[in-house]
Amino acid sequence: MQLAREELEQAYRQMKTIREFEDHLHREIAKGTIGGFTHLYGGQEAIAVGVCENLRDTDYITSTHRGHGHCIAKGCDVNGMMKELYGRADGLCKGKGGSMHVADMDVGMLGANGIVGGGPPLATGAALAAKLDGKGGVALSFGGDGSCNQGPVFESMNIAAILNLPSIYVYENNRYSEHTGASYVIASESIASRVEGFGIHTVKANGFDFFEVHEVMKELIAKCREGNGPCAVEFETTRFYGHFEGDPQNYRGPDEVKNDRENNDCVKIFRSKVTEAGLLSDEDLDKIDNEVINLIETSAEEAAAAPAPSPEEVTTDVYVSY
Amino acid sequence: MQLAREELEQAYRQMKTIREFEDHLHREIAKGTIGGFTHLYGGQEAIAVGVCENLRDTDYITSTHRGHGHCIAKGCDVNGMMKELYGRADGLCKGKGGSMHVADMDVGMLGANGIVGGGPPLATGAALAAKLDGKGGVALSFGGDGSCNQGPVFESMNIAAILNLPSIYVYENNRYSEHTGASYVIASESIASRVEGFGIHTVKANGFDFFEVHEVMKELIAKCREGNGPCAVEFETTRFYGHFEGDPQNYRGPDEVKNDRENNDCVKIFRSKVTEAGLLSDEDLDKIDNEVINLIETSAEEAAAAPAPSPEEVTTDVYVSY
Amino acid sequence: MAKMSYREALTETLHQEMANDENVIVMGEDVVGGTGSAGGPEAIGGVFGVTGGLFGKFGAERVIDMPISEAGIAGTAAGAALAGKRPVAEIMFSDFIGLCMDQLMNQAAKFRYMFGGKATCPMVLRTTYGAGMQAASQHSQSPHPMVTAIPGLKVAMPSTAADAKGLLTTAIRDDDPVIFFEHKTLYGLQGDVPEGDYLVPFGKARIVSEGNDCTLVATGRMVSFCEDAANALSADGITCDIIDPRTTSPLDEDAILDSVEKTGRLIVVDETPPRCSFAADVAALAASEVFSSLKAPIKTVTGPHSPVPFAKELETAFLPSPVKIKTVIEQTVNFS
Amino acid sequence: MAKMSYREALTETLHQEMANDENVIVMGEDVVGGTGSAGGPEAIGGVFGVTGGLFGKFGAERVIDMPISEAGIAGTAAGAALAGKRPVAEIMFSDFIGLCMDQLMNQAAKFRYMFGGKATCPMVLRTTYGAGMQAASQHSQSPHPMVTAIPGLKVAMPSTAADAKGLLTTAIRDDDPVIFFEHKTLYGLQGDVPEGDYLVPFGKARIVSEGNDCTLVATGRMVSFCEDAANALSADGITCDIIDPRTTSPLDEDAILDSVEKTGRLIVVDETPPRCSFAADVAALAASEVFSSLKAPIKTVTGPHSPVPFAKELETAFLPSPVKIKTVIEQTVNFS
Ligand SMILES: Cc1ncc(C[n+]2csc(CCOP(=O)(O)OP(=O)(O)O)c2C)c(N)n1
Ligand SMILES: Cc1ncc(C[n+]2csc(CCOP(=O)(O)OP(=O)(O)O)c2C)c(N)n1
Ligand SMILES: [Mg+2]
Ligand SMILES: [Mg+2]
Repeated sequence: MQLAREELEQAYRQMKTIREFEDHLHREIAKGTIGGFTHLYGGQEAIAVGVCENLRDTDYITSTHRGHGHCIAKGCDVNGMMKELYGRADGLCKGKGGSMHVADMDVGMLGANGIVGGGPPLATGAALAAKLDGKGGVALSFGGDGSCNQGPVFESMNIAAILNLPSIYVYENNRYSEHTGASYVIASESIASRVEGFGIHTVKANGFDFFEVHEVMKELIAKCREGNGPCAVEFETTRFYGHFEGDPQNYRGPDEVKNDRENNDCVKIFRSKVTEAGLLSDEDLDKIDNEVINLIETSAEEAAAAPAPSPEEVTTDVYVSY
Repeated sequence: MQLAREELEQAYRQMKTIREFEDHLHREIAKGTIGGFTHLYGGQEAIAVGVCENLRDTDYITSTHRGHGHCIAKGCDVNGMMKELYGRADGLCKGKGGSMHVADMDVGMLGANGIVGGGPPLATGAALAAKLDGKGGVALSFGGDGSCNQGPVFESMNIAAILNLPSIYVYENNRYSEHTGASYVIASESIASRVEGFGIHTVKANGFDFFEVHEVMKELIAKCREGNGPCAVEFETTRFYGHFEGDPQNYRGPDEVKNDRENNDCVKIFRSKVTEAGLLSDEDLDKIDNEVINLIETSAEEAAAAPAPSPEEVTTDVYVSY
Repeated sequence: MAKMSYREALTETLHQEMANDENVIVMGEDVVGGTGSAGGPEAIGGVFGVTGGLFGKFGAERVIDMPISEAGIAGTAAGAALAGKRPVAEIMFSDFIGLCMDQLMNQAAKFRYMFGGKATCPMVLRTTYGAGMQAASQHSQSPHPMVTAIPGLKVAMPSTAADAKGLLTTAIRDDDPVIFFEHKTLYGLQGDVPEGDYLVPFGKARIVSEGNDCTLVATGRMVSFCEDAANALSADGITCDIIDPRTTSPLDEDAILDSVEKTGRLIVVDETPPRCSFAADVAALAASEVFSSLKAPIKTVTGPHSPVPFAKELETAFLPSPVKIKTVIEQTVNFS
Repeated sequence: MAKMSYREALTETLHQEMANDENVIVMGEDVVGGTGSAGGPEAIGGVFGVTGGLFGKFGAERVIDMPISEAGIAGTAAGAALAGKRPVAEIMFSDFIGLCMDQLMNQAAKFRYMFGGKATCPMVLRTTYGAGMQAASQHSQSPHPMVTAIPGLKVAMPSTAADAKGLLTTAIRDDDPVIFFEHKTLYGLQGDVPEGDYLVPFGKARIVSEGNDCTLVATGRMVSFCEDAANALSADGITCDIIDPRTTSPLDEDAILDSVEKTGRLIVVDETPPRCSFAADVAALAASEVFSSLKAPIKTVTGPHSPVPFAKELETAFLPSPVKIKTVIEQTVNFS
């Protein structure tokens, strides 16, 4: 926990922002205000934030269908994201992308991705670009436990290994791909053991603890910047909500989510760690909570009131020129 | 070497048939008589034969672009194959398939395959069928070192492992995929170590020695029949000819092929082993040689003289019914 | 006849065919749902609920949850079919077909031909398609033209609950590989469905309505859009033949051409972008075969040459609509 | 002008563009050839020899031998393009496009749109296509309709050595993803090629020849087949416009439509099977836009609805030929 006060505050603010963003969507989607398929990140915040606090704007990430957390952690504008989810003209992607395609090139966020396993090949390419640029940049892909069964993901890890690319593969194992248990669909002992088979240095870590995530990633990313080639991490984690909004979750154990919310809530864990260590006070954190709640409320109100895209926009932005 | 005399003769006959088949094609293609892309199996015979001598007609194999050896070893009719390569109407595939698509459902040969990595998913499916049929059948895919970088190949191995299928993955590492060295494109220490990462029992073995191949496969296939799930083998081997006919092979070491022909010729090695052990005599083997040479000559003559398909055949056999 | 939804018709068919033939197996992501989960299997029966109840009745050997490995799923199905099974594999969204296109275009589609007519590959690949749920660019596509173009594949696209049953039964019993497209907005559509064994032959169009002035050809959700457009015009005395080909491959060319010979006018409606589309395909057919009967330009009503957008307003702008179709019918009928 | 082959024109372009812009990188299977081999790298420079000499000049960082991982190759290229590079990736045979279709259809093609116009993906995917070498079903296809159908992609298909250079230069400098089809039988074709910087704009057809009686539209190898067919008829006083669109996306609709308005007749020649094809696409365009000018049915000359066979006699039967085209021209011109 050798983080400066501002770093701790920033980390907490980011985690809390993701949490509130997702909680807001959960309520709003139930009302039918927001369309499309939405997958919430609630419960996994420590990973997105613990990872991205070690990255620069010039580093790249690719994300997944469950991408809001990664986007916020990498620095996407929350108001722009909220408007995007509401399908507004001045959403981050002009309302064309929606939840599964939030992106922001300016902060190195190469897109959420509706294709499970879609991100890692792209991150591998971004890592190739970073290597050629020679400025110590890295590219990192987030993926779920389910994504580790996709062929293109293996192909990219092999490519990153043979080309010694600064590419980092983060697997968030939240035990399920949709409704299917990870232990059933993944033949190997773990994701990590399988990735190691590619000759890629791989670590297993606790994704409930921001500090563990942060520390593990700090070391791995630093090595990657120095030209030591690709690496990977498998984080243990949980999701608080269903696979998609509307999922009744009857494939989960009777008290599984309840237990996770009580004992494995990464935001709570962060809070108790920093307060117990006397690094931040409950007041400090409550203040951030209020700021975040405010931010989300305001951004939701603005998004709700913002204008929809005009129908002609349907055919713009297909090409740079055509 | 606990093989009966007839088994030894049969093994030798098969290896020699492949060798002569390929040598004939090598000469013939140079003359321009045979069209298309042809990849010769010469040098790798011990693997195809050592594997397939352990299989039944009701077991399945899938093959590769370099498929003649697998086809002959699995029991495809040599005359039908020869005619197929000459593009004749009564070729094994009516002249529609050619070298890269020889197949014979009657002997469980599910096809050579022009797509590198195309076979393993199919073999996995055939293994699923075999498992459901419950008669102890197995399915086996052959693949080159280059094929182990294809995503669908990984996907199938994982599927076979989670479903505990009687599926066997044979990798013939002849050091090259086309002109590229295996050590460069395969990130892991070996193919075997990577496959093991999928929780699949994997063996490395010497593919120059028929007896080693046969023994290793005998055990693996037997276990597979008993329901122990998938397994894999990486065989060390070499190809005597270029990647395709016409390949000048300047990516190979100066004396590499010469050395392989002298010291790693699996047919020669078989011959000296069985004669030294007094299991078969030179006369026994010479007799087989002559029979094989005769067979190939006759089949080539017949193929050359056989009628071409009639043009209307271009649109038949697309569907069972349409 | 029983009243049921498109979804229920599909589920019933799967139950019937699995009971009829033990070679029929079902496989895909979450087709059981919950395998290996804390709550146990059969949590969901497919994300759209189509495979519900199969696991309970036919067990884990024949109803198989698969990893997220589309190429592996399609390849395993193709291999099992080559080895005598009748797999019904599910690719959750047809947008993911790009991940298993090789297994379809180079393997399943070509076995029979490449192997000289000596192999069969009786697999069905069920998949959802279509826009209308704000599912955005990667979950709203209609890639049926891509597979219709591939010799060796058959392509079915039911637009009613009855056809859902009849075409799926035919698909499962067919000895060739079939790509079966289910429109995600139609799952709840109710209709009368024949009980027991019910087969709708491939390559035989459904004549949805008959008229004199114009032929409309459409599949899936677009059929009802055409009906709405035509109904809105009947007051003006304009009547249309509406033809739902049901299968784009094989295509009932005769039904289409006979109709165009009668009406002299053709409009093809499809929700894909326009290029190299099924709409263009049908238009080209008529322009070649019944040219002399044509009284007006052949028109297509399709999405624009752009991906499917997320925002409701944009998605609506992307899609054909009864209003857009009606306008084109009027222009075509009034052409001179 | 310099006399050189289609292959040499492509090689020269790659050399020029790599020298011009350090963001241009080349990657694919055996594009160096021999990496990691006993004989050392630069053994071959692509199995068709197109990337020869690049490794020696630009080194291993920018000329990259890749594993047999088509999805990985296309995905890596798309990601590198998103991050500012201009990758020129090679997929050895376009038949393998099914292995990387997701990276093309759902990733590269859609970034710009999904991300609200804020991303660019300036990648080129070079690939070979076409029948005529007895390469059989999995090495002879022409899947350009599949990618022409996808909004967000551009598709180029040079038919001459000059266009090979001009279109590839344009492709590499273009900010959108381009699929670049090289016909495997044309690599040896000689032609005059402009020296230095030479760009052929996308969406601008080449008017191969001018005539009055019929419009022929064709790309790639089929262009010369059309020329042969037209030449065989000139003695009879029948003359044709031959139009090579050069890029199927964007398509020079004006050139095609202007010509059909003049001739009143259209034949589209392509070597794919007929369904949902580029031939159907062009036919549908004309049937919609210049109906009143048409004097005869619009015909397409394509392969049949079957895979490409191996045997020489069958492959010849599969392909369009000057003789088949000539017959269709005669029928069209004599239609009444
Ligand atoms: C290629 C592809 N296949 C299937 C899906 C449908 N799908 C969406 S999310 C998902 C599960 C993903 O599981 P995991 O990778 O563990 O991520 P998580 O949802 O747990 O975050 C599936 C199957 C998809 N979007 N893309
Ligand atoms: C999907 C695919 N990619 C590329 C090729 C071109 N190709 C044919 S064989 C080959 C090399 C295969 O190497 P390996 O698997 O080691 O088999 P070997 O040729 O050594 O027997 C390549 C790249 C192909 N046929 N299919
Ligand atoms: Mg998960
Ligand atoms: Mg090899």
